Order: sequence, then structure tokens, then C-alpha cells
Amino acid sequence: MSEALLRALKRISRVRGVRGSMWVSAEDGITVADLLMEGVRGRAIAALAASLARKVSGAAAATGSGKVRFVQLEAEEGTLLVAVAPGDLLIVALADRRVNVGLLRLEMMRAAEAAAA
Amino acid sequence: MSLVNFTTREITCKIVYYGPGRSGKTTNLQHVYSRVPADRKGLMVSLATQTDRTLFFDFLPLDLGTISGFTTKFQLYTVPGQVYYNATRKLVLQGADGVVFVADSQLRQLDENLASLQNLHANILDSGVDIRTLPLVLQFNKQDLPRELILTPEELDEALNFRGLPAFPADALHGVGVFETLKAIAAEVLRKLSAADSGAHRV
Amino acid sequence: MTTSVVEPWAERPLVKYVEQAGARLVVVMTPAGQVLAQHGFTRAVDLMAAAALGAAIMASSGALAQQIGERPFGSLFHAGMRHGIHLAACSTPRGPLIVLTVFGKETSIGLVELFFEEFAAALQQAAPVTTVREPVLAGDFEADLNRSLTSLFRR
Amino acid sequence: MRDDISRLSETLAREPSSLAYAELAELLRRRGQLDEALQVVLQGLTRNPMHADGHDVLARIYADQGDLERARLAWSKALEIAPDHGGALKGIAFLLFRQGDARGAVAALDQVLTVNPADEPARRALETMQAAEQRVSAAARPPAAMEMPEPPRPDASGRRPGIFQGFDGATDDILLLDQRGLIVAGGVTGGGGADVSELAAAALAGVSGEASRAGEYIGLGAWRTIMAEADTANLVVAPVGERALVLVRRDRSTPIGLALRFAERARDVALAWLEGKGA
Repeated sequence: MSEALLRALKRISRVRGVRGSMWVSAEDGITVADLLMEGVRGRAIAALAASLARKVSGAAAATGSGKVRFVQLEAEEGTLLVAVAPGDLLIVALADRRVNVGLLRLEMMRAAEAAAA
Repeated sequence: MSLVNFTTREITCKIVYYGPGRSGKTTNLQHVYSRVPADRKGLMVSLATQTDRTLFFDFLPLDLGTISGFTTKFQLYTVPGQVYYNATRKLVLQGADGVVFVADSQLRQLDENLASLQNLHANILDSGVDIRTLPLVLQFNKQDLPRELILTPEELDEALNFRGLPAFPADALHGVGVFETLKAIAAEVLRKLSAADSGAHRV
Repeated sequence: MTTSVVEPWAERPLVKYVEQAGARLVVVMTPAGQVLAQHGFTRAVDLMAAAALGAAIMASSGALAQQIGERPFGSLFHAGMRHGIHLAACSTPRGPLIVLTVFGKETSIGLVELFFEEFAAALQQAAPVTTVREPVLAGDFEADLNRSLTSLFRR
Repeated sequence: MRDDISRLSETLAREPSSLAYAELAELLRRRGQLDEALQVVLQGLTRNPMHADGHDVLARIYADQGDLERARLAWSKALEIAPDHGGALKGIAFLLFRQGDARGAVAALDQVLTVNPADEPARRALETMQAAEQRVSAAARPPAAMEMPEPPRPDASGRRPGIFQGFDGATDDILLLDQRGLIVAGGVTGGGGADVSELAAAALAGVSGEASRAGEYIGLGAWRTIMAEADTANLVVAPVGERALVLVRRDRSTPIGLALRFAERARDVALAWLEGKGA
């Protein structure tokens, strides 16, 4: 299992501009597996990305929009992306401003789907 | 180490009841618990085995009220008496401000008392505390048993009380001597706080 | 939310930690189980007992670590149906301290651990290194002691 | 009910120290006779000062009168006497929720359920609060399932400023709120066309706070947009100036890039409007 998780992260990290990617336990906000560039704070990203995803899910539920599949936080210095995978897992990626978000999103969704299979 | 807060004028002290298995340490706490009004005590916690032997400790917080202008709180603990629980005994002993040694007055328990007392000394030494500076009182429990089964307080004094510490005959099951023992250890611990170089933690 | 502090230096970092971690209750205690400060929802909790038990868990798991030749565990986490508890040690100039964090489903162990790190650093910064070397109680405390013990036992 | 009132009054006349006063006062309160209810409960409490139910009713009356501080004191008193009093815990939960302390409210409701797992209103209220997630504003309404006094309602959706006129979904899919989670303009409807603006606004304030914190801790700086793809819609949230947020909801069929453009236009309109108002 962990081999497959890591393989997925490697694919995601090949997208230009990605500084780190990880599998995170959605409920606990803890890293399950990660692939990070030097200086990227994995623990903080895992905890905060899971919390953000949960709050966004709460807001989506409040508007009657159903379950959230993908969240993207765009900020001055980069982007934080979260894809919801089955089994209480999240795929989280941190990217700088140059990233092709469309491509990265595609890789993350593919990984989430592969985890379901 | 006693916790002293000069801002809120509060003192918190930890008292540990020590002694061999089944000497009546838990019974002491149970009696105190049953006699103290609800607003002066907290929850009594007993970590016991299924057969009601103390596994880790019993815990009883008491509010002694105001002493010399300080709100004074005592936390009473017991240790498990059985020999093989020494690791947990050491943990409970950590940070104690005073110790009550509850001896079993039965003649056949004399060796157990001696072993437990030695064990107390060894554990205190291990924790880096000088036993001569640690307030300690003795209680000779089960004095209500038939004469032929027990040693008298004088005999127990001779056998266990090398340092001439305060010692009290007791029948903890019926509450005899429980109060006197607690009062004595409280006084010893507080006396230390009224002396210079008390070692209390100031905040 | 209620706060009570025995040692005032701990209050500011404590309140910040509770807020950041989204905790229900945080208790700072000594390894002997004495409460130094607490902040959060205490209605359902007997604080003194919680502190005694928290310190005991840390002490016994530390002793167990030693048995298996391991260094003392830095932190422990237990997940329940509605609450989780996080217990962790931190060293300060005041001596070693233990922090009990009780949290609900509105936060996560990840957030608790993240902000505990900051809290431990803040405690280390704020803690004083002082012990009293003067008498605490007046010499004639015994009359007070007699009176309060008598009332305690309703004698 | 009138029969009950006269029956209880008679009981009380016969036995002035009877505990029937609490029930009588509660019946009067429910009929809106607050002054009479207050008189009955205060008289009863002078005879039974340690009667937790009496303090609970007293708190409800104060809450109905809008005197939340007195209500808090009375509920606290009830809890001092009976720490697990379900009514008082729910009351405290209501007050905490009103103050924007959803976490405190959740903790109090948790305790109600620990004592009485069968308390369905408390369970429903707890689930709703947990779903809406934290940082609920002072104006947010506690879930209707909870038997509590109603706090003042914000403007009904019809009277909110129509600043998004001309936008597709101006009153159903675009919401302008401030950082505390209070609705400023627009609205969101849920399944079945119900107005869910308040719940959405409360939840969004939490999202915004978490986005700011994540930006700060991860070193991303200030956040610009949050996009979420959900089962039935795409959502975009963006800050409007320093103190407001806009939410737009688009159909799943709308490309995410287009949804983003739409949100930027809504944000610009909102910003111009807020600046025009000197807000």
C-alpha cells in the first residue's frame, strides 16, 4: 500500500512548481506519506490543510452543495490544493505560483481515484 | 515539593500513604473521605484491581481551609503495597511532601513491615531526596485485633521507629487514629513551610 | 470557558494555545500531578483528579519506555468517540511540566500537536527559575491547622 | 393549559413552599406572561433557594426579556446546585452560541448527552453546530430544534440590499458577508429553495479564518481565493477588502475558470458598493 501511495506522490511531484505532496489522514490531520522539498513544513501543512478541507466541507454542506471533492486555496506566494480520497484520506499538494493548476489537479484526482480502486 | 502561590495565597501539598500490602492505606483514605463534608473534598479516585487491591494509587484531594492566611490543599495518595509493584510505588512517591507509613500490627506481618520500610527508604534515596528532611509519621494499624495476634505500639515502636518519629496506634476500619495521623503529617509538612529554606516552589 | 492559574506566567501562552488548537480544556501540571494552570471547559471534569491521572499516565508510560530500553515518550494520544486526549511533557526553567489537552471533533490531533510545539516553546520562555528560601507560613500556624482539621472532621 | 395554571396556583396557595411554582412559572412564561412568571419564580426561589429547576425557569424568563447577563447568572446558579442540569446546560449552550463561541456550546451540549443520551433536541442541535463548524457569529441562530428563546433575526432575505442585480443567481447563489459571519447582501438557498444564508455565512467565517491561518503558517502569504468542487456545485470564496467575503456558487457544468471570473466580478461590485457606503 505505502509503495502505491509513494508512487502517486512521485507523479504529482513531477508537475512543475510542486514543492511537496502528501497523503493526510482527514480526521487526524496527520501525514500518512509525504514527498517534500527541503524546508517545507509537512506537519503544519497536513494539520492546516485537513482543517481547511473540513471547514470548506462544512460550508458546502451548509449551502446544500453536497460532498466536497477538491479544494484549492490560492494565495500571494503559492497554492495549497486538497483532493478528497476514499478511506478518510486526503491528497495535499503545495505549489508555487508558476504551477499549472489544471495539470496538478488532474494528477491529484487521478491519484484519489486510484486509491479508490 | 509544596506548591506555594503568593499571589493567590494558595498552598498545595502531596501526602503519600506507604506500607505493606493490606496494611490499611486505602482504608485510611476511605475513612477520611467518608467523614469530610462534600465541599471540602474532591473526587476520590481508586485505581484498583478486580479484587480491590490498589493497582496504581488512590487519590483524594482535601481542602484544609485557611492556614496562616493561605488556602491550603492536601492531596492524599496511597501506593500499592505488594512487593512487585515497586515501579508504580516509585512513581507515586515522586514529589511527595510527606509520607505516612501504615504498618500492619499483626505479629506475622512484622517482616513485611520491615521490608516495606526499607523499600521506602531505598525509593526515597533513589529519587534524590534526603529522607531526614522528608516529613514522615508512622501509624500502627489494626490495633483492634485480638492481643495474641498483634504487637503493642511499644513493641512496634521498638521494631520500626528507629528515628523516634511521631507514631499513632490505629483501627482505620473504624476510624480510630486516622484523624490523629493525618493531623500529625499535616503539621509536619506545614512546619517545614514555616521554617527557612523550606524548599517550596515559589511563584 | 474558565481559567484558573496557580502560576500566572503560564496564563498568556495557555490561553493562546487553547484558542489555536481549538481545545476544550488544557491543564498544565507538575510531574507530581499538581495543577499549575488550566483553561477551557471544566464543568464535567474534576481537575485535581484529571491532573493526578494525567501525571500518572505520563509517569507509567515513561517507566514502561525505560523497561523496553526506550527514551521517555514525548507525547501520548488517545482517541475516543467524542473526545481525544493528548498528554505531553515539556522542560522549562521551572522544571519539567506535563500538559493535558482535551479536544473534541471540531479540531484534530494534527492541529493539537502543531500548536503544542509552539506552546511548549512559549512556556519555556515564560517560566521563571525561582524557589523560596524564606519561611512561607507563620510559626503559629498550628492553631489554624487544629481549627481547620477539626471542622474538616466535624469534631 | 389554563386548567393547569389554576390547578398549580391552588397547589401553591395550599402549600406555599411547594415546588409547583417552577412549573407554574414555566407555563406563564410560555404564554408570554413574563412579569407574572417572574413574580412566581422569584417568590418560589425565596422559599427554595437550592431548587435548580427554579433557577432554570428564572433564566428562561430573563432570556425572553432579553436580559442575557441575568439569564447567564441564573443558569450558572442552577449548575452550581446541579452540575448536570440538562435545561441549564442547554441554556448555557445557547448563550455561548450567541456569543459566537460554538465550541463552548458544543462542549455544553456534549455534557447534556453524556448525562442523557436520549435528549434528541440536544443531539440534533449538536450535530448541526458541528456541521456548521465553529466561529459562528453573534447573530447566528441556534438550530430551531433546540427549545430556546430566539435571538433577534437579521433582515429577511427579501430586504437585503440587492447589490448583485443583473448577476445570474443574484439572490440565490451570491452571498456577501463580513469577517464575523454576518450577512451583508445577497443570499444562498439550499435544497428545496430554503434560505440557508445564515448557516452558510457562519460556516464561511470559519473557512476564512482557517485560510488566513494556513496562509500564514505555510508561508503562502495572504489568500486570494478558495475554490471548492462539490457534488452538486462549484463554490468560490474571495475576500472583499479587509473585512468582507463573497461566496458564489455555480453549477458543476460551469468551468472552474469561469466560476472564478464570475466571483471576481461579484467581488469588484461588492467592493465598489462597500466603499460607496463608506464601510
